[in-house]
Amino acid sequence: MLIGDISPKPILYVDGVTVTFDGFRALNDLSLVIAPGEMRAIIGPNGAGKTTMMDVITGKTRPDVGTVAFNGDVDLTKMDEAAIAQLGIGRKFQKPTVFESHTVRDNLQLALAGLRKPFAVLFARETAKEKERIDELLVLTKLTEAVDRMAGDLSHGQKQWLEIGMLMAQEPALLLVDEPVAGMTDAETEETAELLVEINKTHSVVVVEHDMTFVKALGVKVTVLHEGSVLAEGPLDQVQANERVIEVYLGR
Amino acid sequence: MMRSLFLRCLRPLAAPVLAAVMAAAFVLAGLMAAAPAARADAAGDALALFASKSYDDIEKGIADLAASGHPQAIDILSALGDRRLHVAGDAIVFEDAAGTWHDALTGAALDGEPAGAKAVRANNRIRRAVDAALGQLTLMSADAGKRYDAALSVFKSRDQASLPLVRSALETEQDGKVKRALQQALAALTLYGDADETAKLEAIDVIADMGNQDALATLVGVPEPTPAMAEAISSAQDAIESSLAIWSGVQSVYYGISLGSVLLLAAIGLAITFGVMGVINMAHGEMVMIGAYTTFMVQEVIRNSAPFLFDYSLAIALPLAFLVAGAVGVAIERGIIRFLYGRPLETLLATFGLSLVLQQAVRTIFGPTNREVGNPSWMSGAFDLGGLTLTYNRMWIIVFAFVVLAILMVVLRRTAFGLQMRAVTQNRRMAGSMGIRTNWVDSLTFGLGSGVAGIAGVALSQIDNVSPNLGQGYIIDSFMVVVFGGVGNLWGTLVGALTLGITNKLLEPVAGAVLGKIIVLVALVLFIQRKPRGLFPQKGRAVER
Amino acid sequence: MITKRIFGNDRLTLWFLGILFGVLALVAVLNLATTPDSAFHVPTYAVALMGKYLCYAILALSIDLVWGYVGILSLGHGAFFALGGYAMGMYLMRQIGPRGVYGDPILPDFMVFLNWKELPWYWLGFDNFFFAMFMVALVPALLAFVFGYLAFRSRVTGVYLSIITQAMTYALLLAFFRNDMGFGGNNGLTDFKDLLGFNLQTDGMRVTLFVSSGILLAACYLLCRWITLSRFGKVLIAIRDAESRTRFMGYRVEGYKVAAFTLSGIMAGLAGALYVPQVGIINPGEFAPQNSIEAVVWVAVGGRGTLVGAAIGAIVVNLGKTLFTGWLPDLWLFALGGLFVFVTLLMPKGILGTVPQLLEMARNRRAQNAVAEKAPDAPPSADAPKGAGE
Amino acid sequence: MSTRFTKWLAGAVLGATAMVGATAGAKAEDTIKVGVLHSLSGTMAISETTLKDVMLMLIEEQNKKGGVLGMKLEPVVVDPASDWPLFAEKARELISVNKVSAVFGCWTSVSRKSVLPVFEELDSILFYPVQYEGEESSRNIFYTGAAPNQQAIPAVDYLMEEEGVERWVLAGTDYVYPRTTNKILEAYLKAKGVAADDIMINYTPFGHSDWQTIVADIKKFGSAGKKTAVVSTINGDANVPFYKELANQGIAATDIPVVAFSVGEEELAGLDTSNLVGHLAAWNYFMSVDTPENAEFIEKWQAFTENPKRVSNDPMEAHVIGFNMWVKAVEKAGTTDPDAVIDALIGVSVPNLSGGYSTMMPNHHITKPVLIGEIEADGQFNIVSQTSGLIMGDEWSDYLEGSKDLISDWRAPLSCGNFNVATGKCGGSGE
Repeated sequence: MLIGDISPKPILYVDGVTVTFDGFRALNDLSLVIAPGEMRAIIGPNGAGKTTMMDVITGKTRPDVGTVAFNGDVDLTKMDEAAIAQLGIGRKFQKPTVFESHTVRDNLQLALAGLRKPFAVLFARETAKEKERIDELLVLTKLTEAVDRMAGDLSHGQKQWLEIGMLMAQEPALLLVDEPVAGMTDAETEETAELLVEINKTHSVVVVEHDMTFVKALGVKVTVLHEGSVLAEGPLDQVQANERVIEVYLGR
Repeated sequence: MMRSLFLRCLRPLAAPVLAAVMAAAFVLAGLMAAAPAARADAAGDALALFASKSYDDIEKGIADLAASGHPQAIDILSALGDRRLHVAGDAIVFEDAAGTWHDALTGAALDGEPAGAKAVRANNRIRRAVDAALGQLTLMSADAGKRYDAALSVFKSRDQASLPLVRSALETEQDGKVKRALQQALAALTLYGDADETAKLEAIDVIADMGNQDALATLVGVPEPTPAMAEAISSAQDAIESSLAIWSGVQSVYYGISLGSVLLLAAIGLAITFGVMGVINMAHGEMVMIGAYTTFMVQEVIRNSAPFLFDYSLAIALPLAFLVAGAVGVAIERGIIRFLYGRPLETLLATFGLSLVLQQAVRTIFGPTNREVGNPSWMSGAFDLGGLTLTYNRMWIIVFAFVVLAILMVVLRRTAFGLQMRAVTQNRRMAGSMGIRTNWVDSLTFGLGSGVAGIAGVALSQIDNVSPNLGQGYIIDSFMVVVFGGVGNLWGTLVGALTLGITNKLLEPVAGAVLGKIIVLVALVLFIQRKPRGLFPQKGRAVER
Repeated sequence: MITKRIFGNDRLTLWFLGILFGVLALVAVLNLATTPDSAFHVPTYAVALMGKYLCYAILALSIDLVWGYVGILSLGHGAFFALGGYAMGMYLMRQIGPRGVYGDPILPDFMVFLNWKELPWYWLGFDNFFFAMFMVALVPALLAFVFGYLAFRSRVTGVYLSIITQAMTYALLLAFFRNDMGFGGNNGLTDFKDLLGFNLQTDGMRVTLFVSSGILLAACYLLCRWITLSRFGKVLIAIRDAESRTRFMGYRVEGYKVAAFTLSGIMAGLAGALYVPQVGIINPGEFAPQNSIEAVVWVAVGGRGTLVGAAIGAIVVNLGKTLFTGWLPDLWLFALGGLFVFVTLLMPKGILGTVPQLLEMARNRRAQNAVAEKAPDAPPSADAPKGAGE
Repeated sequence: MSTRFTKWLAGAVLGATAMVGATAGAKAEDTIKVGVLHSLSGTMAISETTLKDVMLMLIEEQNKKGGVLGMKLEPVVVDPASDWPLFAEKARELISVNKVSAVFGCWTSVSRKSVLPVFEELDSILFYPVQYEGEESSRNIFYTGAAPNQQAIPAVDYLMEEEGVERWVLAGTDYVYPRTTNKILEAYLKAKGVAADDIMINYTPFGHSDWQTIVADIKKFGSAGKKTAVVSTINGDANVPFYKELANQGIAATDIPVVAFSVGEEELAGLDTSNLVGHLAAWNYFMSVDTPENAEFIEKWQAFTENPKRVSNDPMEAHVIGFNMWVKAVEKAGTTDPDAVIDALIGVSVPNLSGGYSTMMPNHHITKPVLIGEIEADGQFNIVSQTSGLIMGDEWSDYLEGSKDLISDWRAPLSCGNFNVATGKCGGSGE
C-alpha cells in the first residue's frame, strides 16, 4: 500500500519525484494525481520536465527520490518499460513512431494486448478475435483503406493516428500522449481532439501539449509545469489567469 | 653508462688480460724511460697477433698492445672495438673516426684504404677485452666523461691489476661524480681482492650505498666472506632488495603510464572522430600508419641529402604528418563519410574497407617489409632516476602525449573552430542556420582527428615497427580506450588510456603479457556492460538519439 | 501442395532452394559418377571449395538474422563459428587416436610434445560424436547467451555493441593463441583422419560433407525464414526499427534479442563445425576480428535483411576471393576493400536489393514511351531496413 | 525479375566451377609447372614476398639454362594471404587444378601443418624453406630450413663456450616453434648442468610491442652475478620494438648478449642496428658469407630485384638449395612424377652458398653448416663462428620426452616418418 486511503484510488499517483541529470534538476519534487477516468492536460515551457515526467512514469528513467504509483498500490519505480506497458500504461511519443517497415495491419497486430513472451509469440497465429479487434481499430483511426500499406509510406497525420490506434490496441488503462498535434493541420488537430475525447470515455488520459487551442478544445483540467515542478493546476481559464503562469509562460 | 649494470663474470676470461695489463700498469707508472725500440717491438708483436683467426690470439694481442705503451694504443684498441682495425697483407691498419687510414705500428697516415684490407675478427669477448683495456688506459684521460666510463668499466671487470691505477687516479680526481665512481670501483676491487676484513667491511658499506641492481650483483658474488662480512652483506642485501621492491612497483606504474600514453596517442584522434562526431573510423589505425611512413620519408630525405638535420627529423615530420594524415582524412570525409552520416554502422564497414585499401596501397608503394625509422640522439638511451631506468624515447612520448592532449583541449575549448565544432555536434541544424558552414566543420573536424592520428604515428614510429600492419595493432585498443573513457570526453580518454595502461602493466608480472591482456579485455567488456556509456558518460537527453 | 502451403507464392525461396538442391545433386553426381578425365567431371577440389562457400553462407545467414532483422551488428560472429569449429576439431582430433605422429592413443600430438601427461578435463567426452555435436551447438549458444544477456540487459546497442563484440572475439583470439589453453595454440587442430569412421579424404566423404553443408544451409534458411515471417520475426523487425516503441508496447526487448542472438550463435557454430572437416584445419586465426567484419560484408553485399541475399553475398564474395587470389594476388585487398566502400555507398541494399531495381529501371525506360509510367513494384527486398540498424 | 537474377547467378557459379575444373586438363604438356605458395598479403607478406621473388628468379635462371628435361619451367604463383585454411585450399588448387610438379612455399608452421594433409593426400612435393621446431617428417615434405639441432643447440654451445654464459633467458612468442625450441633447450641446458633457477622462460603474444617490463625483468635476471644471455625465439614483427627497448635500456651485447633464431638480414633492414652491435643470430647462411657462390647469388638477386641494396637471408638460401635439389632429382629420375622424384631426392647433394655441399637425408632434412653471426652497425652479420662440419637435421629431438625414441627414414624398406626404435614399429610411441 503506497498511498493511504484516498478514494477512489487514483490511477496515477506521483509524489515528491526528483530527477537530476549531471546536477541539473529535470524534475524537482513533482507531485501529480490523476483520478480514474480523468483526462489531464499538461502544459509548460520547454525544459519544464514534461518529457522527463513521462519517462519516469513509463519506467525509462528512474527517479532519485519520490513515489510513482499506478492504481493506488503498484510501485512503478521498480519496474521496467515492458512491465509498465503490460500493466496498462500506454505512451505515445512526440514524434510519431510506428514500425515503418511493417504494414498498418502488422503494426496493429503487434500492439494488440496479449502475447508478449518470445516463445508464445513465435508460434502465434492471428485469431478471429484479433482480426475483429484490428478491424475495429482501423475504423477508429480511419486507416481501413491503408491496411496493407507500409507504415513508412503513410502521411504524417496518418502515422499519428496509427500510433494512437496502436495505443488503443494495447488496451491501456492510462494513456500518456506527448504533443499529439505537433505538425498537424487545423482540421487534423480538431479531429484529434475529438478522438481523444472519445478515447477518454473508456481510458484515463494524460496529454502533454503546447497548442492552446487544442488544450482548450479538450476542455479538461490543466497542470502547468515549470522547472520540474507544478506551478499551477486547475481549469484552463483559471490557470491562464494565474500571474505566475503568465510571467513564466503565457506572458511571453 | 648503462653497460656498467651488468657483466661480472669475466674472471675466467680476464686472467690473461689481467696479467698483461698488470705489466702494462707498471710499464706506464714506473718505467717512463723505457727504450722506444723495445716498445715498438712489443707493439709490433702484439699487432701481429691481430692477424690471427683465433680469438685467443687476438685477446692476447689486446693485452700485449695495452702493455706495450704504444702511443696510439687507445686509437688502435677503439678501432678494434668498432671493427675499424684491418689486416692488409702483413700490416695492421686502421681507419680513424674521420675516415683516414693509418698504419697501426707507425701511426703514419696512408692514402686511402689499402688493398685487400680485412677487418680484424672481433666478437663480444674481444670487445669486452677492449673495453677493459681501454678502461685502464683511460683512467687518467683528460676527459671527465672518459674517466667516468673507465671507472665504470673497472667496477665491472673488477680487474685487480687496476688497483694501483684506481688509487692514484683517486688521489688526483677532482670531479665529484667520477670520484664516486672511482671509490665504488675501488670498493669492488677491494671486495674481490685480498684486502683485510676491515677494509672489506668498509667496501661493503660503499657498495651498499649504491643501492641498485649492480650493487646487489656485486655483493652477492663476493668470494669467501667472513662471518662479519656475510652479515654485513646480507643486511645490505635486504636493504637494497626492499628498496628495489618498492622501485619495481613504481616502475610498473611508470611503465603503465608509458603504455597508457601510447594508447592515449593512438586513441586521441579517435576520441575526436568517434567521440565528437560519432563517426566510426576503422581506418584510424591507417592514419597512424601514414604518420609513421611520413616520418620514414622525412628521415629518408634527410639521410640522403642533409644528414646534419637528423636530430630534427621528428620536428620536421610532425607538421608534415599532421598535414598528410589530415589531408587524407579530409579526403575520406568528403569522399565517403559525408554520405553516411547518421548511419554509423555503414560508416564502420566502409572505413574498414578503406583501411584494407590503404594498407595494400602502402604495401605496394613501400613494400611489405619494415622500414627503418631511427631514433634521434635525444630519443636514444636512458637515464637512472632512483631505482628506475627511464628510457628517453618512452619519456618523451609521455610528455608528447600530454602536450597533444593539452593542445587539443585548448583547440576545442578556446578557439572559434572548437566552438563551431561543438556547436555542430550538439545541434547541426541550429549551427547551420547561424551561419556555420557545417560541411566545412565536419571535414575539418575529421581532418583534425586524422591529423592527430598522423602525429601519433610519428611518435609510434619511435617504438614500434613501421610496416603496413602498424595501424591494425592499435585499432581495437584505441576503440576500447575511447569507449571505456566515455565517448565525447577527452578527459575520459586520458583516464581510460592511463587506467588500461597501468592495469595492463600491473597484471603483466603476475599473469604474463598474454593473459594480462585477455583479463583486461574481458574486464573491459564486462565494464561496458555495467556502464554502457563509459567512465565519464555524457548525460542528459541529448545523448539518446 | 505442401510446398504451396509452406512457401505460398514466395518464388525467391523456391528458386533458391531449387537451385541449391540442383547444384548439390549435380555436383555430387558429376564428382562421383564421372571419371577425372571426363569433360563433365567436377574435381574434388571444387567440391571442397563449394562446401566451404556453403558454410560461409550459413554464417552469413546467422549474421543476417541478427543484423538484418534485429539491427544487432555483431563484429564477433567469427567467434561462434570458430567455437563450433573447435568443438568439431576436438572430436576429429580424438578420432585420430593412435595414428598421430607420436602414436599416443589418447593425447593429440601437440599435447605430447608439450609434455602433457593427461587429457585436460574439457577434452573429455569429445571422442563421442553425439557429445561433440551437442557441444558444437552448446558452446556457441552459451557464449552468445551469456554475452547477449549481459549486453542487452544493460542496453548496450549500436556501435558500442559492435565494438564489444569485436573485443570479445579478440580476447578469444588471444586466449586460443596461448599454448597453455590446450587447444594447440597458433597451430590449432589439424591433420584430421576420419569422421564417424569414414576417411575424410575420400571423394565420397567430401561430397557427403558438401551435401550436408547444403542441407544445413537449406534448413537454416527455412528456419530463419519461418522465424522472420512469424509474429516473433515481426517483433524483431519492430525492435530493429523502433526499439523503445517496442518496449513501451510491453515487449521485453532483451529477451527477443538474446533469443535471436543465441540462435544465430548456434547457426554460426554449426557452420563452423561443417567447415572444419572440409578445410582440414581450425586455428585461432578464425577468431580474428577481421574475419568477422568480412563476414558482415558478405551480408551487406548480398543485401541485408534478405536471407537469400546473405547467402548469395557469402558465395559471391568468396568465389571472387578464390579467383582473385589466383589471378591477381596483389590486387585482392584493393578489390575487397573497394567492394566494402562501393557497397555501403552505392548499393546499401546489396545485390538482392539493387539488381532487381536496376532491371526494373531499365525495363521502365524501355517501356517509357509506350505506356504511362506505373509505380515500380516493390522489390523482393522491400522489407529491407530503411535506416541504420542501431 | 529476382528469379531471373537468381538464375543468372546460379549459372555464374556453375560456370566458374566448371571453368576451374576445365582448365585442369586443357594445358598442353610443354612446360613443367612449379607452384609458389607464399603469402603476398596479410601479416606474413612481410617475410614471404621475398621468397616468392627468389623462386621467380631461380626459375628464370633455370630456364636460361634450358629448363629441366628439355622443358621450360613455369611458375604458378598464388596468394594464400596469411590465411591458414586458405593455404590448404591454394595447395589443393596448385596440385589438382594447375598440376604443378612441386610446390615451394609456406613460412609459418601452422601453414605447413595446414597443407601437410593435402600434400599427403594428393601425393605431391613441398619444399619448406624455414627453420622450424622439428617433430615432423612427412613423405611429401622436404625440410630445407634448420631443425632445432641445426640452429638452437649450436648457438647455445657457442654462448657457453665462447662467452661463458651460465644463466639463460628463453624469450619467445607464444607459438609452437618457440615452445618446442625452448623445451628442447631447457632439457639440453639441464643436461649440461644448468640449474632450473638459472633459466627464465617468457612468452609474449604475437606482435607484442611494449617490452618495457620484460626487458627490465631480463636486466634484473641478468644481474644475479652470473654471465647471462637471452635466447630469443621472438617472432617477426615483435622484434623491432624488442631490440629498440633493449638498446634504449642500455643492454649491450657485451653485457647480456641476445641470440636470435628468427632475426635475419630482412628483419634488421627495419632497424637502426648501431646500438645492437654484438647481439647474435644463428643461421645456416648469412648474406655476409664470403664465398664466390654467395657473391654470384647476391649479384643476380640484386640485379633481378633491380635493387642494389636488397638483402639476402637464410630462408632464401634454403629455397636455392631446395630448388637445385629438385632440379637435380628430376633430372636423375627423368620424370616429374612425384613418387620417382621423392625417391630420387634422397641423397641428392648440391652446393650451398656457404662453400660446401648440402645433402638431402633420408629423413627429408638436409645437412647444413651452422653459422653464428654478430649484428654489425650496417645491418649485416659478422660471422664469429662456423661449425667445422655439416650438421644433419634431426627431426625428432632427443631432448623431448615424446620423440626421443623416434627416427625417420623414407628409404625402402623402412619408409617411415616416425619409426620407434624402442618398440621397433612405425607409428610413434604407441602400442
